[in-house]
Amino acid sequence: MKKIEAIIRPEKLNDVKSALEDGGFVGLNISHVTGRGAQKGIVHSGRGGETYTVDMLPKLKIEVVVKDADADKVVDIVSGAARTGNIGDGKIFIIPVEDAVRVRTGERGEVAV
Amino acid sequence: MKKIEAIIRPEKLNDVKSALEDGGFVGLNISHVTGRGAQKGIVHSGRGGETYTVDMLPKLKIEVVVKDADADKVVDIVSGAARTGNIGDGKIFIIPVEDAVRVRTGERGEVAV
Amino acid sequence: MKKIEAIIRPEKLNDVKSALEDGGFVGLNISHVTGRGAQKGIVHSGRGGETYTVDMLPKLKIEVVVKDADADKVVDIVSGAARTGNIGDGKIFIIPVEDAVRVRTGERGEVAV
Amino acid sequence: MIDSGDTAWMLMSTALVMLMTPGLAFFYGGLVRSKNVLSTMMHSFIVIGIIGVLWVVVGYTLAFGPDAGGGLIGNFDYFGLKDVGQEPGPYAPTIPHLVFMVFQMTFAIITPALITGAFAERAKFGPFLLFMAVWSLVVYAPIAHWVWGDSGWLLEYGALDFAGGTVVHINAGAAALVAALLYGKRRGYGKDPMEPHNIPFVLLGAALLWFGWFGFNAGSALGANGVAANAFVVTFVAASTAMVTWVLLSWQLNGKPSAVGAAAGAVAGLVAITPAAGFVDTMPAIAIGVGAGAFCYGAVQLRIKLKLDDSLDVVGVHGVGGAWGAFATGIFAVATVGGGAGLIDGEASQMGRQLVGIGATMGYSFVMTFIILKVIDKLFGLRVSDDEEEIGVDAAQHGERGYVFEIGGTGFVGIPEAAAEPAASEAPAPAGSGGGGL
Amino acid sequence: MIDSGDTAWMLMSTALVMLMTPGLAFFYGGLVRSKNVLSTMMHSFIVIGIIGVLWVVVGYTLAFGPDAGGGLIGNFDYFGLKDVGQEPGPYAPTIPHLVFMVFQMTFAIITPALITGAFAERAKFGPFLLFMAVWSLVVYAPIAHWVWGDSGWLLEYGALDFAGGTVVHINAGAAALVAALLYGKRRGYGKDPMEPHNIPFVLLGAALLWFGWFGFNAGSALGANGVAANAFVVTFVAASTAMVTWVLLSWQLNGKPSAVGAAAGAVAGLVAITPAAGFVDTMPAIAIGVGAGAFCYGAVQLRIKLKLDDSLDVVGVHGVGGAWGAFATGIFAVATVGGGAGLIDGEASQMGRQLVGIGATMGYSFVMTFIILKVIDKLFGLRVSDDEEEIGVDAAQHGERGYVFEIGGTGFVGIPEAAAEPAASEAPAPAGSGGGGL
Amino acid sequence: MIDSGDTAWMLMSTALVMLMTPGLAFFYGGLVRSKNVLSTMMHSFIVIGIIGVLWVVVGYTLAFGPDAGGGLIGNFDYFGLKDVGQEPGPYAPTIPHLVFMVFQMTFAIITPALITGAFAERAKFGPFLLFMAVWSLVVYAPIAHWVWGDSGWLLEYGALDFAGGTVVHINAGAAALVAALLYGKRRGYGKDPMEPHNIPFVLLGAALLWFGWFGFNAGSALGANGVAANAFVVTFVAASTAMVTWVLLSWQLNGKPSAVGAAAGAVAGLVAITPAAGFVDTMPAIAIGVGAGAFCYGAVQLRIKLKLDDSLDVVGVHGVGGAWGAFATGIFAVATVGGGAGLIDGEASQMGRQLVGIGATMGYSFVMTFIILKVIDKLFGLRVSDDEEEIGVDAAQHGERGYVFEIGGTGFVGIPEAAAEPAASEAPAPAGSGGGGL
Ligand SMILES: Nc1ncnc2c1ncn2[C@@H]1O[C@H](COP(=O)(O)OP(=O)(O)O)[C@@H](O)[C@H]1O
Ligand SMILES: Nc1ncnc2c1ncn2[C@@H]1O[C@H](COP(=O)(O)OP(=O)(O)O)[C@@H](O)[C@H]1O
Ligand SMILES: Nc1ncnc2c1ncn2[C@@H]1O[C@H](COP(=O)(O)OP(=O)(O)O)[C@@H](O)[C@H]1O
Repeated sequence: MKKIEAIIRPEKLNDVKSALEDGGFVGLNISHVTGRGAQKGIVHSGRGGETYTVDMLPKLKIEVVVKDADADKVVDIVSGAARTGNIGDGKIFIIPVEDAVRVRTGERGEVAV
Repeated sequence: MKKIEAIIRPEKLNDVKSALEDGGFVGLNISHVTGRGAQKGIVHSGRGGETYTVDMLPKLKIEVVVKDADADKVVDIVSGAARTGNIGDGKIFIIPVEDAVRVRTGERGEVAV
Repeated sequence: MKKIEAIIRPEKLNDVKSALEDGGFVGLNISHVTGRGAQKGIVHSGRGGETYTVDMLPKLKIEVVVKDADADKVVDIVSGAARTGNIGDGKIFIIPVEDAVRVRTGERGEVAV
Repeated sequence: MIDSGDTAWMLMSTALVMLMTPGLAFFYGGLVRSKNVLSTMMHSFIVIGIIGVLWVVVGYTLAFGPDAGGGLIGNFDYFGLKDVGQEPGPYAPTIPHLVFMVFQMTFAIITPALITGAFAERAKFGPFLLFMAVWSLVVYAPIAHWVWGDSGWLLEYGALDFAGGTVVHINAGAAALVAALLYGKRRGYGKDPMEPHNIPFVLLGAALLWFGWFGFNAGSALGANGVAANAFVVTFVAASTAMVTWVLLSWQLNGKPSAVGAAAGAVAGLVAITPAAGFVDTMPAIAIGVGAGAFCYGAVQLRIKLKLDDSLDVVGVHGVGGAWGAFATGIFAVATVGGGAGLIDGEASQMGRQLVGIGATMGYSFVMTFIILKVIDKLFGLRVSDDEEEIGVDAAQHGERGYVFEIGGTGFVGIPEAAAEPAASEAPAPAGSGGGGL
Repeated sequence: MIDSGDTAWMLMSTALVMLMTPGLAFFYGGLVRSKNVLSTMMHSFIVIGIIGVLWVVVGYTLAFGPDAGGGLIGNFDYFGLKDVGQEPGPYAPTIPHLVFMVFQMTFAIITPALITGAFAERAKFGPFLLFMAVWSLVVYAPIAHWVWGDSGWLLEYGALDFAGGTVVHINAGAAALVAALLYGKRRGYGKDPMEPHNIPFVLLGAALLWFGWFGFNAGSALGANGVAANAFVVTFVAASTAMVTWVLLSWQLNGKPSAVGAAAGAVAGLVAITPAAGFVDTMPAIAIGVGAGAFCYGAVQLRIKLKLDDSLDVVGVHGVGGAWGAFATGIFAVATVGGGAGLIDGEASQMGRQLVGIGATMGYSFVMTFIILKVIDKLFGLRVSDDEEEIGVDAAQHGERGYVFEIGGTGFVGIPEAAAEPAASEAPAPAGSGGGGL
Repeated sequence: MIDSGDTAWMLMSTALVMLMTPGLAFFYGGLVRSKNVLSTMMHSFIVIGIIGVLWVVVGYTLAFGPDAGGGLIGNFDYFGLKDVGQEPGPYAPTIPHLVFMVFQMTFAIITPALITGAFAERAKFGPFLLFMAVWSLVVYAPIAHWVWGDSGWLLEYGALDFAGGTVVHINAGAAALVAALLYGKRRGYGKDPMEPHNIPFVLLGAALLWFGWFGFNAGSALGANGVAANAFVVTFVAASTAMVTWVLLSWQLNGKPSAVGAAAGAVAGLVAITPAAGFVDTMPAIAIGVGAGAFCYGAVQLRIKLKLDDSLDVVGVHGVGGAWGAFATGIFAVATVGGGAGLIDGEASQMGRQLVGIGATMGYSFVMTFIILKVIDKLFGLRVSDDEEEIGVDAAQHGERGYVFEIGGTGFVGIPEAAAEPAASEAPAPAGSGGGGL
């Protein structure tokens, strides 16, 4: 199995979620991260002349664990749905998963994901 | 070493934490995720007829890095403590870890976890 | 490629970020976790005699995906910058990454990180 | 002659009504998404600023200056508050003219602020400011003159509006309908969830509105007298009734008694009793409250069905609630309370006069707001760009974000402990970073 | 005859006391876990709704109607506010009867709301509503009649209660004790941490309570006079003193000066001075404040030891604070302040009369609350299910959640910058999603 | 003789000014980082406690007791409020002496609380308490005596200060400058971002301050009269004007109209109008407001350039705003408003007298605050340790944290649904954990 770890723009979440569902991939987890990359941050201003450039931007991390065979398909779905073509679109990482367990039943292996 | 990544119900946290401690596994990390799976979401209602079905539910991700030899034991402890038998109990993933470092001392390898 | 997953003290974030940047590693993700380890928690007090020892402490998780060749360098940078020498300094884990994709362009492999 | 008791009450009422606008900022601010909380709150706050200057210079004289002809608008006699001083003026014989003026200023402030709920989460700041300023002079001031001003035509005609059912609520509701249509729907409306981000703020806003409304309605008696007492009581009772009505309806029809519904219901009741407060008895106030809860709840449901993005339900609550209240005044007014008589006091024709007041206000507000917004849209554009809407109006328009909960500020998970020991004695205090126990 | 100054003050006092109940909602709401914030706040808000209707229909006449016999309860003469109008009534000669009625309504509202702290985070909404309504008529109205009503037996007997030490606080405290026992402990009580989720809200609640309490106590003089002035001052001083006392005790005994302790201490002082406010001088008010801080702090510690899940310490603060204040009135009252004399004014027997007042209130409230809750529990069940408690009462009972801090709303980490450049000029503005700089 | 209307207004004004200090707690609390919110709010709250006791015992007599000689300080005649009772005192003939005393108490409370913005996020709690108590008696009480007390030298000399421009704002501003210097910069100042963590709280604070300021300024007329009306109106207008001015400046010069700027601007306007409120007409109030917005905005920018860590801009807003207002009083006062005459009323010399008042206050406050803080620093240390600062002052000094947003309380992401079905009917209800639909 593989864990597909995708860092995406928050505003692309709904697109990515729907695309995955359409592709038959329902199970997933989302968490908030702040990321730094080539992309510039937002400038925040204070009372007077004070401004802050926030060098990190809010991103979402989507994690989907899939059978080895599905890995490329999921990568394509996510990268298609998350793309805007601008700097800051994010990354997808593919990480090996040795085993998986469904807590409810104790089943292990590919049936569990 | 292995990283045991368990997605559990938030209300099972204390049970899982205690069970791990009893089993001799103190070190761990927890983070908030929102997960989608077979389980249905909660319906939230607004002022008038508006309702939202939230298709994602709050879950906790527990990460424990352990020696290869302990991996199965930890999986059993977590899956035993987190189980309710209902849809939505969560998943456990086992991910290979190539090396570990204790920041305080710089020690590497299994002694560091 | 490797994913360097470092659990550090929140107050060390700026040091670690700068050190990584100085070393040429700009891209990274940060997320909030709460960790349990050897370190003791903070005692919180309530209205009257009630106090809570929080057995978990806020930590930051920094994730950097790098070429295989850079892994050790990043580990050294982070562990150097995050160290105070006291219990609770955190851990660094090295996890294999099979592939990476830059969403913006679709590029894969080491060029994408 | 100045009466110190009346003056004390009117000073206090003015402060109370002033507080309603920040209250509204919290009511509205809590209902939007967290990325738009500041821009939504600024809508209300900055209106206090703009109208707080405009009114003393020119708004007051347009609304309450001696009639310029036909009961349509005031002349410029009070321009820059000329002759508006510490002595009583023509509208209230026992309080300084300045107090009457500033009491009215708070009404002139909250009315445009109410409209802003219709276009929350998508308005460009500059054009919005212009809209508020122009609307205040072109729509609010004339209508205030018609209903309350020197020889105002609706006043002369006999339409009853004790504290602003037409001038404030119907007026704002009609303008909000236009604004919702012209601003257009928020991106993702009907698709993405747009849940309130901070319901305790909504409740805070409702509480401050309710508190301030005592000044709004009982202050409209212009003194600390029996009519003020009556207005105070019926205001309280109608709000309570409408809150309970709305909660029960949401329970029955949506399955759960909603906290946002409690807040919305209370406001609906306050709106509906406003025109009636100095004219009706307490038991009819219960009827007005039940009607307010039911009609406004229904209006909001209809609005949802029609997919109209009147984002914070200004039309359903203020438009419909105000209209119901103004009409109900024609039913329930009894002369023994405040001098006006309606259906139950044998004066069925009053209902007709109320309808004229409602219709005139609605029509004028609708048309003029349409023109103003169309022109501003042509010249400057009303909405932020799609990107800015996605990022959030706070960051995009104001360069700020509402909340920054820092590292360590959230997300703790812990276990309780019986002993009452201070932290330091329990943990081996590390020498370096972390101090006592961390 | 109506005095405009007295009326102004009483209208304002009523508004102030009304605001206390939302204040309480924040005080209580901040103390619970975030998943129960709305249900806890709704406990207070919805009570404003229910009692706001019940009181004008029947509650007022039960409490303040002409005595039905024996000083135990009022008759139905004021049913539906019949004969309660703009002219002064029998209780206050210089203000409209309606104002006295609505001032008392705010007391009738906050008293049951106080009890809700005992069963926060686990109550089922429907049965809770029933409890509040029944309790108001069966427990509150009679006790109000005894102490303040026409020929009330405690009034005739000579027990002193200026602004509600017995009627409001001891009464609510006794009912809270019963409720805490009958509702039972929250799941995980004593095991899981149940830290306050929003202490700034606790402080907001305390501030609004304090602010409103000026109306509660100084308004109980029923006019803007010397007694009101005295009540205002001693209220302020007792609250200040008790706040400092509690903070110092928590510092000494728990190791850290607690912010929640400051809020709780202030409320304890306000409770304790309530029965005494129109009877004691300022220096004794300091003594009352010190006592309030110390006794209530001790009571809370005892409650923790006994593992009684009176979740938000209604018994410890209102029950104990109210009893101390009522008793202290018997010690410190001097006739020159408000007419009543206690121990230091040579009237030692007053302490006995105070004890009778305390005991009668406690006993009646305890027994009747027990019966009401037992019956409701049998018929409908008091608590939510275990699952609902785990998920949170907000989602389970109200279908809402307090906060939704959106993606991007939290978790930023950044670096400051000297230059004051707008964002757009710094970043290559991407054409697509992200706009100026994102 | 006591006038009930004047008394009603002064009781209410006192309550309003009391509420300003919690308002300040939110204004300041919202501006700091989330890990320091409680300690910052406690700075204000605990001052209500300490000064609320100190003032009645000894502060009042030092400030307002019969002159002890030279117009420098009061004697001990009113020690423990001896002879301060329900009858009018020497300062206000129509209200109880106790009311005047407690009105002044609220001023004595907020003034030291204002200073705390200069050292937020780094002060040790114990030494801070000592500072507040000593400062109140050694700095505040004498200056209050000079300006408002019996035969106070600045009063006799003819410096005009209607409601506290010198006594409150310039005084606090000067002390804040000393405090910022002696406490030193926060760790990471100028390097780490120190963004406000909760801007809605900042707006809440600004709203409560504004609301309360009506009592501050219009209450300073000591009755419900024409001068109170004038003070009320100009207060409103100056705040509105300064808010708009600051927002426009931040828009022009920083690129975005800031919400924090709106709050800061409003406060700047309120500060500046304070000394002038009972002396100037409405149109000059607009000028004062524009000046306040511009000068204070500029002062804050200068402070940033100078890298002075006056963390919440007490010097820039209260010091500079107060000085501008006091000087402007010398320009715009006209005798027809409140008796004092300035430049535009032909009395150019008044500007000189105003400068003397400003200078004397600044100098005395500066020197005395320096001495007090130096001594306390020597004896106990002013700051928390570096570790404690890093962890956050809330956890370190108070053992509490502001917010605990629980698991499940945040972070949801969802989709909307058209149908209004209750949850239970949609999901197969699982038997175990999770209940209806979860
Ligand atoms: N080496 C890396 N390791 C982990 N995450 C990264 C890395 N580089 C970038 N990221 C994540 O991807 C996001 C987008 O990267 P960025 O360089 O801005 O855009 P792009 O991928 O389009 O070139 C970053 O905000 C960060 O969250
Ligand atoms: N393929 C997956 N990859 C990652 N996380 C998953 C995946 N499938 C499920 N999850 C996580 O597990 C949780 C429980 O899954 P669900 O299908 O509802 O229950 P169960 O595992 O009991 O069948 C989900 O909410 C999600 O957080
Ligand atoms: N086995 C583990 N797996 C995952 N994270 C761990 C593990 N052990 C420790 N951690 C993380 O590292 C942090 C520091 O660990 P701790 O034992 O307190 O200090 P140290 O590493 O200095 O001995 C913990 O708070 C936790 O976040």
